[in-house]
Amino acid sequence: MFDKILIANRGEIALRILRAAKELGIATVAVHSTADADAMHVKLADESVCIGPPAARDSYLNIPALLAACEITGAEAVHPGYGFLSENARFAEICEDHNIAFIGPSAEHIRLMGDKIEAKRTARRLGIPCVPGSEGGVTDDAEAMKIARDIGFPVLVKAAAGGGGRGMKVARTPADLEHALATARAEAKAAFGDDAVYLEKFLEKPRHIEVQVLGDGQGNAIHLGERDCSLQRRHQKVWEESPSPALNDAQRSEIGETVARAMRDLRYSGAGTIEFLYENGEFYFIEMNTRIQVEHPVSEMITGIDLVNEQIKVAAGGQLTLDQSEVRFNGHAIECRVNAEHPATFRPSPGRISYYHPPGGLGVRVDSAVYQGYVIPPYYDSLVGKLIVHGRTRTEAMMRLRRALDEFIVDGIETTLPLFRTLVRNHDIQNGDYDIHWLEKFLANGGMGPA
Amino acid sequence: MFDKILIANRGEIALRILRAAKELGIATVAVHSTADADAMHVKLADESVCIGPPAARDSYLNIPALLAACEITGAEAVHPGYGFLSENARFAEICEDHNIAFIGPSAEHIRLMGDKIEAKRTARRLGIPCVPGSEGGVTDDAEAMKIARDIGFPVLVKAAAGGGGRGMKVARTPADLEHALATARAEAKAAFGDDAVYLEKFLEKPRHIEVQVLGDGQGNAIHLGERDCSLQRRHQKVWEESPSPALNDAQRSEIGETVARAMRDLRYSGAGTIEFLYENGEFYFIEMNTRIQVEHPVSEMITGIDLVNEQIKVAAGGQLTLDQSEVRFNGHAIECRVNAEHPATFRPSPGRISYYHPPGGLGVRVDSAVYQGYVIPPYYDSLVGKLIVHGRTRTEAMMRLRRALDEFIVDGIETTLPLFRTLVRNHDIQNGDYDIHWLEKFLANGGMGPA
Amino acid sequence: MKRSSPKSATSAAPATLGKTAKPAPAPSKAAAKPAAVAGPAAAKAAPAREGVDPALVRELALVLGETNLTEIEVRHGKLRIRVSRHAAAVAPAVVAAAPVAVVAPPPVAGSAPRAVEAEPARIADHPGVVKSPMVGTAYGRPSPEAKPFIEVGSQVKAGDKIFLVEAMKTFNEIVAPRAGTVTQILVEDGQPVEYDQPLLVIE
Amino acid sequence: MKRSSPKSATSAAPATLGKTAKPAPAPSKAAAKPAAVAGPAAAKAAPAREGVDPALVRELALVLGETNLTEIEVRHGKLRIRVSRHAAAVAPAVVAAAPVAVVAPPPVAGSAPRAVEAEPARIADHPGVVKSPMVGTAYGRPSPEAKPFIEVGSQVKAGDKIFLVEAMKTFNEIVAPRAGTVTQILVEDGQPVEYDQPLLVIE
Repeated sequence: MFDKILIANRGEIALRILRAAKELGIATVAVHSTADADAMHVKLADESVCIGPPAARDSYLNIPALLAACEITGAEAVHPGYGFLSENARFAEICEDHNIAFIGPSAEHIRLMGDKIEAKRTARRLGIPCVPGSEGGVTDDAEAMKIARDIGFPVLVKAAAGGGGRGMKVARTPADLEHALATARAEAKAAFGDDAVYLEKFLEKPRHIEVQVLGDGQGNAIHLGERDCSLQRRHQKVWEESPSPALNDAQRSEIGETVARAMRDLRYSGAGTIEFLYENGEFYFIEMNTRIQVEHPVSEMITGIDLVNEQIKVAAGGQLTLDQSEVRFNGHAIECRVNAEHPATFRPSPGRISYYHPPGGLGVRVDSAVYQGYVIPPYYDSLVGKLIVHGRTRTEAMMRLRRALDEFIVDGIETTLPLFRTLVRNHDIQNGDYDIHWLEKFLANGGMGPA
Repeated sequence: MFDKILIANRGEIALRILRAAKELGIATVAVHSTADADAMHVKLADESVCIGPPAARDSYLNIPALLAACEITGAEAVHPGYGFLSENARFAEICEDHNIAFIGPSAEHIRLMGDKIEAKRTARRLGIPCVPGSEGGVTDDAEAMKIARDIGFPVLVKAAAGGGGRGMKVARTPADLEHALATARAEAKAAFGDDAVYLEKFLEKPRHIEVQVLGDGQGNAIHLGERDCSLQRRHQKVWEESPSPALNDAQRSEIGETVARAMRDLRYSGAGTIEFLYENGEFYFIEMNTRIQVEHPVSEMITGIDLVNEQIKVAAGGQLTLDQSEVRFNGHAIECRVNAEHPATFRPSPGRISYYHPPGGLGVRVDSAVYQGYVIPPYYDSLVGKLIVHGRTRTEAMMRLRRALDEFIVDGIETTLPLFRTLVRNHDIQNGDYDIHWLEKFLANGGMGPA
Repeated sequence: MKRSSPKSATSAAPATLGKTAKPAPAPSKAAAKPAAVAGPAAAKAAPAREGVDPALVRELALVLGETNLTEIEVRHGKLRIRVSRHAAAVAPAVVAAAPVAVVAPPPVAGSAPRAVEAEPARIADHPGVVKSPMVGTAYGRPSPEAKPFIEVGSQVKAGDKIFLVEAMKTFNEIVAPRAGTVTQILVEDGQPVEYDQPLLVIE
Repeated sequence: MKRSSPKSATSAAPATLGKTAKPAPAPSKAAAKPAAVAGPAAAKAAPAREGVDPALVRELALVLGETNLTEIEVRHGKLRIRVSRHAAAVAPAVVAAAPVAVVAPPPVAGSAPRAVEAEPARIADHPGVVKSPMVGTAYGRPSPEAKPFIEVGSQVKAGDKIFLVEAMKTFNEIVAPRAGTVTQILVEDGQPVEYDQPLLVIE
């Protein structure tokens, strides 16, 4: 096992990693920009090193500074957290070159999954379900109709050279296809000078469902069930829960086992997440994140498995200590990401926290690196903390979330706590009846007052 | 189910009850003395009623005021918490007379277990193991020897009329018995004018192990395993954990089933605790507490069962929703009672909390009613809060406790946090090698510096 | 006594906490107060303004604030300026006295409810106030048809019946603790009262 | 940079928190600011403020904070300045000013470390300080046998080599940003340094 770990991150995930290290008896080195000298993880770490000015590119993304910090402190391993360098294959390689363990998967796997096309190809090869579509550009209308019928309507017609939504048309029925093809081609031609298009299944109201996996790089891998992260705003997850209100046990073990088997085949090492869109009982692979995720506590709460602890043990060469049959799913967990933002306009609200009182009691977990008097700097993300609740049933978890939200006080800045107090009382949310468009629509319709 | 509950208590347990009620969608009435107007549970309750001056006998023990508070608020049930009126059979009866549900066992059971002699007799009748001894006064030495041999040495010779340690002698071997009898008789005669003595098994280094039970008064009862509360100072529990480091699974289910069966026979209703001394594989009944206990979260953490929630449901006439086979024991939990006391002298330290920051993260629960700026009044107990940790193993729980204790900040008053920081690093504690005398000896030997 | 009318759904608790907690943060209050300016020169008439520079006073006041001093006195020759700001009245009171102060939500939360809440607090400290010695329902007359025991303006002697507080079907007489004139009646007939709740004022 | 020597067992964290959190925050930070002290004569030009220099008042306020005094009075000739800060008023100051202040453990926790920690903070704001532009190990000489680049008292020109900072086997030259006299050297040969750590002072 490592004697000393350097935490190459900030905020709540830096504290999360610090806690896991301390619980393993491992010494910790915090690194920080000049703007983060007063951060909680800096205060609690055994050692700290200032690595640069506030701008992330000069501090948290500054590879030479991080390696120098390892060198002067004697840290044997680096935990990259999420964001920053966590999915930078080059960084993982450089660490390896310097005999510093990178707590995450191999550079090869990071690179593989970081490339959208390679990732999809790999997923398909490993038996992970993907969005069906044409295997490339289509120019012939008859062929397009054949493919569309195979995929099943509605289909999306996309400019092969495209991006940014231009040259994208939905054909809901066979009758719509000809027109959609013509329009998409014309737009594609105008925008990109190339009228090749490809076809893909169009999902109307998908949910975002992802599966947490854990591998040891030695051929063992397990899944920790799914998380439903459909409540999003501008592709940012806002609320995550497990199990998904949309899945039953059979679906859970089927997709879970599919993914775990793929990770065994890949000899994947560490924590990872396979993200899917889910509609009408089918899963469609989006991407794989080769790191710990913000919403990992949700899976920890229902399985009792400490994911960061496992990441560290696996990175140190350990084998997984449990197999799939030992993973038990208990109850229901929900996470709310409390941001320093106005709850209706989402305008960031950095500044000084004049009063802070987190909720407590049974089934309530708060992962936060703030404290009363802490100043949220304007340079980084706006996450104040994560409130995670666990209950024996979804109803119990919802009621617990409600009371915990009502106890939570963060003064001096705006936070999204009021948004969650509204959501937890909303009927659709109570019924688990939401998709990836729900929250945007709710907000656009004035769910939180004038937007 | 009740629509409105009055919480006839203060401090962390009042908040605990409030949380359980809120999670059941039940409205809450907080009552408080004039000294507790700023208490957390008062701030969070739907309604509050000041019931008297600071002295508990005029407020929290003031039955007419409590009933009047029910009357003016329309509360249908009273939760008495622990302490105060929680084991007052008369109060339970008066509530019943006024058609207010008392959230606890029947007055009859409270009375039965409140009487030491009756309690022991009932325990014996129900098959709960008791301390073996003579069934009354013994005057004949030969008979005494016969009884002592049956009990097994060492035995304790006690004045039948006695109390306060006078007329108590230990006979470690048969050879000691004659002298012990003579001395105890002489002392008993001198002190109480009656030289009758009785004999009882003497326990040298027992542990305090208690079993949590839950019954519905309809013949169903389950146990939630044991708690080891051996770390005590002046008969006050300081640290509680479950499972006990001293028991194995077979012992756990045997004593648990014995006790649960007894509660079924008794048709016991609500939460209760059967307390034992434990030595050399044997359990000896001490008493039964017919209420929720301070250390109940330890059992909640390893079973996932919300005890206060169950108390309320049972009091409202519900049946237990699970049977013994559905009670699963997961991992290990430890609770530290953080008091507003000097960590070495235990001098109470009421006053204003100038800074408060509880620990967070995975497996950490804080049950506390304090907040930054709160003034701990000098009139009541000195409990600041309870830190409860859960881990997959005792080692994980201990490491988690260590890091959580190191994150916990309570400034402005003295607390016993430093005591726990010392205990969690102590080898005996780490090995689970302690009995009910351990802490007193540790402190007497300067474990926390000059006492 | 606190009573939540219809259970207010969204963000119930913080509002509740806020209500009790409200007082505005100390520093801003203190800052708002004009600094006390003293100086012999100040008293002089217009011509004597000579040598006294309000801008300097202002600057010293700023320095006072920035440095968190309570007093600055400067003299130079005939010039003497002393500026002081005692937060005592506002700031420390909030910090030291009221535990709830620190739970205060952002000032935004409104000052109206604060004023409302502050009122009873002040009445409770009125020397002539008579408080309820028990929890129950207060009645101002012996029976629904009868005349009230007292009205504003009534003269009472010590021992005069002034209220009934009913609890558990028992009517408890509240008598005047001293003679005087009833200047305020603070509870309505049939209103629930808690311990120590002000009932009326006799002056 | 913070370094915990041997992992201090008992109550490690709070001590740690304390250590970082300790500095009497606002004052020490402020203290670092060059006080721009001007003599009594400096202000002569403006007759109204003759001899009264707010910058001097500010500096005295800082001294007051650093020394934990409640009042300082200085006189020089016709000039007299008195500054005072009373405990009561300090509280809100702490609440308002420095975020870390509130994390500070009770004063008991020791004032020695505070002084120690406060020192670099002040040096960091010294106008003549040269800071490390990177993390690494600082060397004061080109090789172990060589003479140091500079010593206290050395005269340097802008561009003169003054330090090497080694990171990942690469030696990076630190050059003097301006000409002057080296008045303080703040790191030892071979000492690890973090970004922005003061290396020396050139005046």
